[in-house]
Amino acid sequence: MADDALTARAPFGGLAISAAPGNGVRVAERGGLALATVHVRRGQITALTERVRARFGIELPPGPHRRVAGDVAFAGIAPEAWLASSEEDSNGFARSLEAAIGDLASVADQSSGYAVLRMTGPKLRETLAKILPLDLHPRVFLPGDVASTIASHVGATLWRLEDGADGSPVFEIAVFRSLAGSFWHCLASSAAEFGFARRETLSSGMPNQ
Amino acid sequence: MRIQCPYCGERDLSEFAYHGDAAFRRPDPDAPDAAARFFEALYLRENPAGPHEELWYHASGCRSWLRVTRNTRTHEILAVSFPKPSASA
Amino acid sequence: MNAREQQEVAQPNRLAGAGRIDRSRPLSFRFDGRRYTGFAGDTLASALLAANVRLVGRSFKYHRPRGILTAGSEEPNALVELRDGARREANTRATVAELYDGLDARSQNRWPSLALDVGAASSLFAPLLVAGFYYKTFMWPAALWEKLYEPAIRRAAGLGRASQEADPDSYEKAHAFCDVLIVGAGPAGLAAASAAASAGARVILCDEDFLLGGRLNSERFEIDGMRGASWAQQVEAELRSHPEVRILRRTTVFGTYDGGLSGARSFGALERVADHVPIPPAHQPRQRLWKIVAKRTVLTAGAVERPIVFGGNDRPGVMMASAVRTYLNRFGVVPGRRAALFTTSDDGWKAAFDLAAVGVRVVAIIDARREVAPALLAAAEHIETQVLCGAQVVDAHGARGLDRITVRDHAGERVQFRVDVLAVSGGWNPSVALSTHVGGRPRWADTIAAFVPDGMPRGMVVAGAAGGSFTLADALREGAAAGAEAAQATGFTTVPRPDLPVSDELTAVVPLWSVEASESKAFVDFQHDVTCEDVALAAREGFRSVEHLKRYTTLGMATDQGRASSINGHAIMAALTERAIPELGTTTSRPPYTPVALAAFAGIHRGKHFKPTRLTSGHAWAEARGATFMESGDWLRAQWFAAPGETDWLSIVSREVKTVRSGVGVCDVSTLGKIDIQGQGAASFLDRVYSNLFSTLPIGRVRYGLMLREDGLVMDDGTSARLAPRHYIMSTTTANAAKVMRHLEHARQVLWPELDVQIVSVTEQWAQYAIAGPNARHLLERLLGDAIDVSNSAFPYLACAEFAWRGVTARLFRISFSGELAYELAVPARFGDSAIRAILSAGEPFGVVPYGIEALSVMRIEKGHVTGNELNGTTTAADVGLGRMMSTKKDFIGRVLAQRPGLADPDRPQLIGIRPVDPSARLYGGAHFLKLGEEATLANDQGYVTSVAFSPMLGHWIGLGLLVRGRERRGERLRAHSPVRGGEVEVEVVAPVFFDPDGARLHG
Amino acid sequence: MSVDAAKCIFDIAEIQFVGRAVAIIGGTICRLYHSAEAVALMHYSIFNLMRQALSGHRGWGPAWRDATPKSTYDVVIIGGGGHGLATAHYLAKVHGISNVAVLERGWIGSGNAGRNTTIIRSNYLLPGNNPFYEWSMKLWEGLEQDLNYNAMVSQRGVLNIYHSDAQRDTYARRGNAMRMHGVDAELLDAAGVRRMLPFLDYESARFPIHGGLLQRRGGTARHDAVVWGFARAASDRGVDIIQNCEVTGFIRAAGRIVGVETTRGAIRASKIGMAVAGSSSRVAALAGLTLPIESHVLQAFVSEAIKPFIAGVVTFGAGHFYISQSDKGGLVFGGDLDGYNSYAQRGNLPTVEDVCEGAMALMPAIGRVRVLRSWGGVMDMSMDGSPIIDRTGIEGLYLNAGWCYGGFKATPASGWCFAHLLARDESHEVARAYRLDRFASGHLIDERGVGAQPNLH
Ligand SMILES: Cc1cc2nc3c(=O)[nH]c(=O)nc-3n(C[C@H](O)[C@H](O)[C@H](O)COP(=O)(O)OP(=O)(O)OC[C@H]3O[C@@H](n4cnc5c(N)ncnc54)[C@H](O)[C@@H]3O)c2cc1C
Ligand SMILES: NC(=O)c1ccc[n+]([C@@H]2O[C@H](COP(=O)([O-])OP(=O)(O)OC[C@H]3O[C@@H](n4cnc5c(N)ncnc54)[C@H](O)[C@@H]3O)[C@@H](O)[C@H]2O)c1
Ligand SMILES: Cc1cc2nc3c(=O)[nH]c(=O)nc-3n(C[C@H](O)[C@H](O)[C@H](O)COP(=O)(O)O)c2cc1C
Ligand SMILES: [Zn+2]
Repeated sequence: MADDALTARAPFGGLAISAAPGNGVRVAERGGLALATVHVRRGQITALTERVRARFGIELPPGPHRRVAGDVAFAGIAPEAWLASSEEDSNGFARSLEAAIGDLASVADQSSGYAVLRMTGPKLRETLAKILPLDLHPRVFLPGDVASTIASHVGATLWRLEDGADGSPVFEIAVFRSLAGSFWHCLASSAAEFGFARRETLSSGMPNQ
Repeated sequence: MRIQCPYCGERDLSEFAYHGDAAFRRPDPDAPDAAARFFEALYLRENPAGPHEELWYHASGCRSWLRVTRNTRTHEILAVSFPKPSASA
Repeated sequence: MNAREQQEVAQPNRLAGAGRIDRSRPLSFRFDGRRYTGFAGDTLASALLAANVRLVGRSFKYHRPRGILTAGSEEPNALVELRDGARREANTRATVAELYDGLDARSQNRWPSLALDVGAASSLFAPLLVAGFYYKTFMWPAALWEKLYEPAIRRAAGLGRASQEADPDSYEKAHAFCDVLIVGAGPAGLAAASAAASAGARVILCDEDFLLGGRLNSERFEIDGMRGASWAQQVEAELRSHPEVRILRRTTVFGTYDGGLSGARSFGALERVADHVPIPPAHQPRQRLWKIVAKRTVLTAGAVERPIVFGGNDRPGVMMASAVRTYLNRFGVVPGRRAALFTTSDDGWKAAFDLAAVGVRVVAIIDARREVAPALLAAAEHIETQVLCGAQVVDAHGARGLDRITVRDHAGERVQFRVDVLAVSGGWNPSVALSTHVGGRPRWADTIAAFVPDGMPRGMVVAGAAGGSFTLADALREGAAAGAEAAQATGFTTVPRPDLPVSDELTAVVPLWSVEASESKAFVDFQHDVTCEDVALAAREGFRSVEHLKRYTTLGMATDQGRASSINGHAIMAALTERAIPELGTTTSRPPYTPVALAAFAGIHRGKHFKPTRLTSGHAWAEARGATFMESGDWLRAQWFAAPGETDWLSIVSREVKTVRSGVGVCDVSTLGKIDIQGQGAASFLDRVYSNLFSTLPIGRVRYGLMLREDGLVMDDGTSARLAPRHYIMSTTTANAAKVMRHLEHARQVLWPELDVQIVSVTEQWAQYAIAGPNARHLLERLLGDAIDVSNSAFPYLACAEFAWRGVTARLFRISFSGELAYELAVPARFGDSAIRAILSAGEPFGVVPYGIEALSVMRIEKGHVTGNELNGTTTAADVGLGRMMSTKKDFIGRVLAQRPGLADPDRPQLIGIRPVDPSARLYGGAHFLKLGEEATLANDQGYVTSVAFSPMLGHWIGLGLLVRGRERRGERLRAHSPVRGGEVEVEVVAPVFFDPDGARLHG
Repeated sequence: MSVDAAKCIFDIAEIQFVGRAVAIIGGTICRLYHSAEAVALMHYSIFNLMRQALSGHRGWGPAWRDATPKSTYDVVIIGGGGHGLATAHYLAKVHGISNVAVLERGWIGSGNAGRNTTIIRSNYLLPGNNPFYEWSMKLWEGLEQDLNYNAMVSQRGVLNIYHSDAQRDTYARRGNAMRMHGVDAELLDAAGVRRMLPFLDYESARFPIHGGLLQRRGGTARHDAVVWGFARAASDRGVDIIQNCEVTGFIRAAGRIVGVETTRGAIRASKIGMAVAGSSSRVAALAGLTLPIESHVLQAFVSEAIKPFIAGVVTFGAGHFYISQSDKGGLVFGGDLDGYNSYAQRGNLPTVEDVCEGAMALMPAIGRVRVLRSWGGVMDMSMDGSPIIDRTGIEGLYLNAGWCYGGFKATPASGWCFAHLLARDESHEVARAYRLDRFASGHLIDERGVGAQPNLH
């Protein structure tokens, strides 16, 4: 039978948006993002750090921080473990990563494992305060900081980007794909009082970086 | 209660899962008295009232297992570290 | 009649001008069905007093008429039912209920009406209803206890009624972090906040009141040349200008909890976001639970004035002196026309002066102390009143409200005064609660005859009245100092500020706990009707520790937790047993500081959102196919797929099974745990965590594995596939996925950190579908084309492979749970929806059907595969017939302890199959096995049925069970005894494999 | 007389149970009892209550003698909780051994007996447990008469709700085991539960209610009254109840234990029984013993008193929540352990939230009811979730421990069996399985099947 390529489905796709007009919080799905977990092999941390520097021009962060170069980013999610991401959506990312560092680290494709949202808006911090047990004060949680935590019963990994043009904070959050709906409910009801808007693409009214 | 994860920083109790006394070591399975030693290691607890070395799992964080010294009378956290110097160090 | 006049009629006790209420906003409300009006800024209590309503409730035991005693959250008497229908709230304190337009409240614990409450007849039996009377009675005849006595007691129990309908309002939780948390916004708190804020610290200032200022709103203080209340407003404005300051009004810090290494500590606080409006506005919660983490905390919670125990001290019209001032100065309400004051402290006198100042006739000032500061006596000259020192009020009279008091003067003479309000001041109790929640024990301070905080929680300091410093000057000074210290301690620099000039204050107090000479009932705990006699009885009967006293008499166990009054009971006990109060100590105070609605602790987690719901990427498709879903942990899984017109679940499931066994079917198995395991040590790691060998598993092959707990019992089973020499993919059961992951991380990080192993969950990355049935291969050939050769030779039973397919990386495993020729195809989850549709269309020619977990379960029972029902945490590998999987070639977790006699005992129940002797009979899970003809006793118990199913292939019910020495007992007939299902079936013991015993179909 | 007036008088009769209901039979009681027994203490009866009422209740004496320690006793019991006091009572009553002291660190009932959620039931699955707890239930049913103290045993039923077929079958298995031992058990379907508790969430539940396992004889008892009742009865039979007397060490002679050091001096005894629940490991350590026990904190909660509307005990099968309503009107509820070792008698906020989320998931109708107070107790969590009543291997020292959060219901039987062990040096038949060596031998009694992880039991 015909070998028509499989089509991807976005985890947040089709999730209803609660009737809460306004722009306090704006979100857009990061459907395109390619993701892979990287766990360094025993005793290879120095070698891996050098390899990543050489191949991607990224200084592998030892702690919970995210470093970006071009399309690729490495976010520390655990001791000796990172969530690597690539903007250009290809199922090949994990594979190319494997080829680049597979001898020094175990690489696992997670492009489908997580549902990722970019979030911004003047009321974002107030909204996230209802969800995350983290201190997101601008002086405490800086751009490039990463945190794995629990977002009212849903495991989540959060990182901060540079503030948007309008001065609003910008965060991205990754939750397990199967939990997208539950997280969405929690986010939407927490943002409702401030107004909650969804953008279909990053370009449409979302800070692009 | 808040636990200082060496990787994530100080986090709320709700992110962690408790395992128990950190003293547990797997005895030598081939020792003649292995059965008795395994029984003691798995079942007997000092269960002190005061400082207690215990294992916690940062289940909703970095998934590290942590060795926490905590006072069981006051819940005061006295020290937190990884169970062993990290594998690749 | 114009509006103003109307108000005057409606609010006879409202003073012109005075108070911090908004007279431009009259609000109408109802109490016991009658309409009244008050003003914005009123509480229900102040509005009722303004309308001259004094009787507002009935007491718990004796149904005594009760009025308004206080003006704060410590109120024991004025409890009402607020709102109605699903929003009905029992026991709401009128003294803190903020008035809103249309407020509807009712009095409680009375029938048929507040004025004539037949319950009051119980006071006839008062002599019988002493503390603990029920422990001494109702014992005979035993039968009557349940039938008559207890129902009667229960009918008398409780005050208000719960709505008994689901709460329609929403609630939410929020987290906040700060350098300095300040609990209470009186002068001390405001001073602390302003000091810390000006240093740039992140400050959270909470007050349970809807106005900041604390006592400043209640007293006629001067600060810095302005009215205290105005000063408070000025500071509030200043604070609001600081970006790092968060002011939480209507927010009670209810609990102090544990902290961490850094010294930061957790607190619980409740913000009443919308309790002051009829219903919460759109998208607004009714209440918000704050979880606050503070590096430093300043406790400026103030103090609570305590009553004096004397006859009739509970009559409506008897009121705390501080409350009298609050109603006068804050609400512009005179609580009565003819007043008297009964005090043991200088502070109380303020009430007399403030009353006189607004023209209320103060007939007498009764001060129990023989010596009183000349300044006070001099001031009293200016109001024409009679001052009696060394005197005591022995009795307060008046059926529904106070009308007379009897006073015993210093000479012992009895004099009576006609009054309608008696202001009482027995001294002040610092609000120490939050300093004790994590173990601190308050210390007795003789100077103020009260307990003050001691052994403060790390990071917390106290200032102002909460610490026992009772003058305004001290409150301001200590507050400012504490705020500055806290800011410095968290890394900010502060500039010293001069003390503000304030009106000075006399604070001397000589406690008088109770008035001996009283004849009528003298109340210690108002709400619970605990009297002086009850305390004496407790002493007599040996309940002398404060904790026994509390539990025997219920002193301090009411909704006010005895915040103001328990100390009187303790003092009386001390006197009776000739001990000093500090020797008795205090009872433990516990969170919450004031009662918190249960729903607030739940936030958004109720109904469907009680727990998160996990959906597979095939969910939308399954829904469209008419699947019925069931909970499986947090997941929703398709139970079965009803075809149009199908209704009976059993026939649907049977249809699904038959189609799979005769053709082909597909099932979403994405929920099974998938763990990616890599590294040099991966193979030996698996050898240690599985009971059987995996280092010997060839590349490109899958093996069934059994995992034990260290105690030797089975933990989980699953498969592991070897994709590359150092790369395995493990699968776990859906239920145990997280548990296994944690177990493996423990083994990796704690047990064997020297091994080179990396493990990560990829459960969410892969959508996985089981394709099972004689036509499974044909379907796959059509589906996968030449992406991979699935012929039996190229891809035999237990083969696995990773390959590229339609632009994605796919994985194929030839494993079978159903016992059929079967494969599991995995694709990245975002293609899961697309893949399942592709599978269905590829399967069309073969009549493929989707099947759910019921059909899956039927087939696994037909095959005798064990699941959670059998692997229930109490079974060994041998019990469930997997003894052979216990490798003898190596050590592994659970090996040693599995050899304990109790676990190796041949008499343990073993896995068997059963079928009903009468083929038409239905089997039930949970039935117990008994030998034929043996009595149904525990002694005769032979085991139990773990799983049952109707086998469409065999046409009758089949089951699995655990039976003592089961493997030896094939062919034996037994009773499957299930009284709770009202039945018993005779069954025959058979091998736990009902279908295709030699597994020919697997290999086909 | 108008209908209303009639109703109102009727209500008086009902509300004023003391005035009428009891008065009616008061006389009979005392006549009976007077002939029955002459007691040292004033007998508790409505008759004496009324007589005392006339004299301002001046005549009541101490409920129990607040004794000072003697130098020697036949038996010393460490721990003045329910179990220790019950043991003393039955030693005196059943075995005629009354030269007994109960040593209590603080005030009697200050431990878990005084802070538990008072549920009594015998709905156990395993043969090691079931007969023991049913024996306890039988003792509860006769306790008032035995003690002449109204412990308010109230058999309003215990209902465990299930949410899936698998859970139903496990409950069926348990219910069947109960029935086979003559314990009452009924398996209800969803409709049956709805009839009992119409206000649960049946429409929008995340985990729909499928039914429940009901034991009608289960219910609650007034926790403090149990302590005081046993104390009074034991004291009445000559047992010394010694408060503010903490055991700080053991006295040994010739390899056996012959006494205890206490904060009130040394006390010798030929047999010493430990019944210190949450403190078991600490006291055992004084004798050089290490136990298969961890101490964990369990929190409990009570709401403001409201008019009763929850009849019996209800437990939620899909979350951590159980509830009953006290005779005073407070909703008494709880959930799971906090999960970490603790001797602090208090817990933290996450557990409070977890319990209340369970409450709202099952009973949204109590959402506006206010939580009045929360507290914690120190649980002696054993490694298989079941108790130990056994010798210790040290001559003269006996152990009663490992009650987890289920030992209140066990109080009478625990006392009965521990007394039996102390008096006869052999285990009582219903407590045979509660051996200390079962962990080594693998004869575990693990109702939940979670293994050697105490905080999961
Ligand atoms: C919150 C909570 C809820 C519970 N709910 C239930 C329930 O609903 N149903 C149920 O069946 N069970 C329940 N339990 C469990 C039950 O309360 C306990 O298992 C039982 O009370 C333990 O027996 P006890 O009464 O003898 O213990 P305790 O009352 O704790 O008695 C032990 C006594 O020993 C004393 N002691 C300790 N060390 C020393 C020493 N060195 N010297 C002298 N004395 C010492 C202590 O002060 C204490 O008074 C609950 C427990 C808690 C904490
Ligand atoms: N003369 C005397 O004998 C005497 C005695 C006591 C108090 N006082 C007066 O009282 C004042 C004391 O000032 P202060 O600031 O110490 O106390 P305060 O009573 O003025 O303020 C305390 C504030 O804390 C709030 N509060 C209490 N518990 C809270 C909680 N858990 N959460 C949130 N808010 C809470 C209260 O609503 C109140 O507004 C001074 O003006 C002093 O003159 C005088
Ligand atoms: C069944 C039961 C009912 C209770 N009811 C109340 C109550 O109505 N009011 C109250 O203040 N405390 C009540 N409590 C809690 C006690 O006040 C106290 O918190 C508990 O016994 C633990 O003691 P502690 O807090 O002093 O440590 C109750 C406790 C139990 C076990
Ligand atoms: Zn961490």
